[in-house]
Amino acid sequence: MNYPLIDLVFLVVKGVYILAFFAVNAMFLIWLERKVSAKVQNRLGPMVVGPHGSLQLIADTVKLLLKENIVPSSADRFVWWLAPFFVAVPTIAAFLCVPFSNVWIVRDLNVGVLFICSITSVCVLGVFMAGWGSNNKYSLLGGMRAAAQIISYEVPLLLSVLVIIMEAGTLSMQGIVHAQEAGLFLLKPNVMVAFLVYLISATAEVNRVPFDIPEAESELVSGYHTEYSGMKFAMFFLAEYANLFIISAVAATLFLGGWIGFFRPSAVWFLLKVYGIISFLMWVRWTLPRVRMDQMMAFAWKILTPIALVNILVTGLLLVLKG
Amino acid sequence: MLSKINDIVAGFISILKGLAVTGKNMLKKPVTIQYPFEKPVMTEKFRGLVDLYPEKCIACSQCVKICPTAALDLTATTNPETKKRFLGAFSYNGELCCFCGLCQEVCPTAAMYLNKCYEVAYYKHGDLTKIDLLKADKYQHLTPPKVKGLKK
Amino acid sequence: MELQELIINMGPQHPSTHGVLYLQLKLNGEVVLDCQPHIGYLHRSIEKIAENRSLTQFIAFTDRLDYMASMNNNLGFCLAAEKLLGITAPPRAQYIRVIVAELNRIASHLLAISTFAQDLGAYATPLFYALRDREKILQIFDQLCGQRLTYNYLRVGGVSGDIPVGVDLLIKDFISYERRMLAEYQDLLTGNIIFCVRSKKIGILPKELAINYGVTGTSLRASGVKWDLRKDEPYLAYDKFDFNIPTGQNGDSFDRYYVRMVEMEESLKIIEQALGALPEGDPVAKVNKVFRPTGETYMRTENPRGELGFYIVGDGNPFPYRLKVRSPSFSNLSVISHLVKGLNISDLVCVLGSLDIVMGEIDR
Amino acid sequence: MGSLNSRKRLEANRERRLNLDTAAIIQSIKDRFPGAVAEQTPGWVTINKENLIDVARFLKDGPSEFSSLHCLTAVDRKETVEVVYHFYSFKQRIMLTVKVILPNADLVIDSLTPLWGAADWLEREVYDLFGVRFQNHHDLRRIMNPDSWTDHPLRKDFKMAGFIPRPVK
Repeated sequence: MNYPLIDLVFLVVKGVYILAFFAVNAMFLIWLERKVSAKVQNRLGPMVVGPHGSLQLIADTVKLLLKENIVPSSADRFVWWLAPFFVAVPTIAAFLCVPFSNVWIVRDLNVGVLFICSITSVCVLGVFMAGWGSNNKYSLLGGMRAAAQIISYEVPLLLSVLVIIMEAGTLSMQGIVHAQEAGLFLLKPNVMVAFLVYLISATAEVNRVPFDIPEAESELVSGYHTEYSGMKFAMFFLAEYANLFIISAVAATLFLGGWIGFFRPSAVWFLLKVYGIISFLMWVRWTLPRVRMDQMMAFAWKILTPIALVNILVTGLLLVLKG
Repeated sequence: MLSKINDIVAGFISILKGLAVTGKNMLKKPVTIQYPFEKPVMTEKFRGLVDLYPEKCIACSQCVKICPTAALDLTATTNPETKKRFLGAFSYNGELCCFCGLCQEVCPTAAMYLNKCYEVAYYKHGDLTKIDLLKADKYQHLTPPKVKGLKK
Repeated sequence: MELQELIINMGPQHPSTHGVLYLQLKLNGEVVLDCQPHIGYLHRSIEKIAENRSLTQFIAFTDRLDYMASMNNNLGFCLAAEKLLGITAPPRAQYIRVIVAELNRIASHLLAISTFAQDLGAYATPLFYALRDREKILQIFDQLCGQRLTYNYLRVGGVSGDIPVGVDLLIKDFISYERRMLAEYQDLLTGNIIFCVRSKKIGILPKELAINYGVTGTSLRASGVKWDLRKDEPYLAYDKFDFNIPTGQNGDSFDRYYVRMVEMEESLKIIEQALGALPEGDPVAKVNKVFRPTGETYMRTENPRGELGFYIVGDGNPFPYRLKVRSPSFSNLSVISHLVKGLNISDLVCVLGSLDIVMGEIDR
Repeated sequence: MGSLNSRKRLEANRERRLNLDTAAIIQSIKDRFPGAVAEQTPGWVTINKENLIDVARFLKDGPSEFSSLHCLTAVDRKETVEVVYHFYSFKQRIMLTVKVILPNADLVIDSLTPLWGAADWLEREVYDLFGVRFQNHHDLRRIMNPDSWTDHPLRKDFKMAGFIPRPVK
């Protein structure tokens, strides 16, 4: 059975659905972040537009869409213009391999984990382009910090993901979920350590507190997107939250069993797990101060990477012993 | 090596402690008020815009003398027969005013007072520079925009 | 490769320069090679204004110097004027002054530590907690004098009004509340590993340098000099209260933060004692309506940010002939270029936050 | 009330002791630099401007250890400008007020920046607001006003459009 046209139509429909989810989800996350921060700080957060400010994001999006797009006169226009796409497009692409339920996945690639990890790393290029193209010293510093940070945190991130791959024996996202149907990986101590390492390095990957060094409002004003306004800024903003969703989705799939739950539809379980992780990361964000650049690098290379390496060794030993 | 691990664990615990503090606060009730819908009650001594009971004023111009920013201006006329001073005009520049309350303090007949108006916003520069204190509706143009569902 | 310096203008509009401070930085990568502060963006020539105002009128202007601690500014000026005129405030006024000055010290320190945490990247949460607690102090002041920021409460010879009924209870409530909250801050910030590694051993201010540059207040005490005018040259009724002077050992940013933390607890102690021993009597001395200062005097008081000095020269007219404000932040900031050389740009923000400057006072 | 009286007595004692010590310090200046002290009052001491830097060095490094230059300012006396120094000794707990009188025609004085770092900004401020030039100051620029400014605002003869001094009542 081979109907290429129908396949194509299905792909397009799925693509549209992914795009819609990308935007709506990011808006929801922004609202959630505002509400969580308000709760932490004994405030109420947005309350005026819609019930409990739920329509605030629509108002904000309309505002950002209608805003004038200001281009700095001395910016490198081509690079500057291209940068938001380099940040947003890989993020959207990463949604391709996110298993929302046992059937809801655009393409279950057999190298799914690898695909997500590699395509999200392309974002760093966009961030650096934004920093360079803005021709602003603060932005440049932010871009350079981002490049260094994301590249160095990729190492412990992948090493911790490796543990799961070893346990599951597959790189496919669905395959990893299926492997957990017998019992969550997280119950094993070595996977717990890997989960911790993953969460920390994933936080650093998406530039969130305590690793929001590229943005670092109190130091670099706003880092690489200082000069962006209007829709271009919105793309950075949406991509940031979409990235947050991606890392949480990967965490949920790899460590918490993805869509496995007690009842159907299984997508509910997946989203519950993802938003649970996101809420926790938000809680962390509104609690902790920021670490310094060199301390963060030292943390990645001197603490996280050795832990992850030892963890892999232990996992391998355990697997061998188990036969 | 051991001390290093100890440091990491202690650092981890300290972060959990911080999370506990913010987590505890998440359960508390918010302390803010929803401003345009709810309005705070001003205290008894609150010093808002300068106001006047014209009937009490004896035009002694002590307030004009004490005003640190020269925000008040008063013209008095003297009745040539009774030698009594009358209030001619009393203007107040709210943009100069520093809300120090010295005029209220120095007034011998308690004619001058600072009212409870704190929503001092206006559309044109100059709306507050020449306030005639003798008029009753002098601060009408400062009333804030109406909002639906104002809670008292 | 040739080394190229990056010159960056930090401020006058920057999230963490605490107002309109402009720092011209010479960077090598992210390492600060040179830091040149430029001030004066908020210069209002308060000293010239003072030459055209009577002493009573000028009290309202002292509110605008260090707007985070208006009560302490009022106090410093009133004490200087009283010293010049030979007036002594009645005991009740002195106790009330102590209470309001210490309350304002807490309010100021709360803001200092929380903006410091904000500079270190703790997004707004400590700041909101501090504002929440500071709000309670502001409400007390609102009941006391009718304003929340520019109080104009103190007068030459006393205070403008007695403590209204019920406010003493509010203050007592606040003391017990704030003790609980301070413990919370200790958990949230002091113990936090990230907070510690960011601020410890950063921006070390040696004792000799601090004294040489006229650094005073918490920054001086953090460098290990046990010096507090409230203890060493007591004014008002400070010699009647039992309190400690916290000092730091290293003089780094963390010590400057921690000294403030402990000082708040000590201030609470002072308020508790002063409230318990509040004498009866008139809150204001019988003084002339018009003051005609003659001669000259120099009076300094311990502000939250350091020693605030007023040098008043009178020539028999109601207006002072010359008035000089020796503002603590001015001297404290002048040392910054020595502190930040060789540090990271993130550390520069940390040092600046720990010095706790208020531009209204620096530019005057 | 008794405690207040005793406190006043204490304060008076302290004041007396301070004056004594101040007098002793001024005497030591006189011994060390004959002719340096132009005038001496209970509150302050006036020093010839030629001797300032030497006297300051003596105050700082001498036995009295005035380690801190607490405040530096100036007073415009119309024909002359007084530069006022407040030195403080943490060791002896004494504040010494030193004045140097400069004629309007020659507003030049030695800088104390080699001795106290605090003098740096304070001298810049006095230069900006009074126009007193400090010799050997490494970086004598305006500090409050813009560099293009030509006037000195705290001088009594300062005139500016829109600035109306209040009449003395």
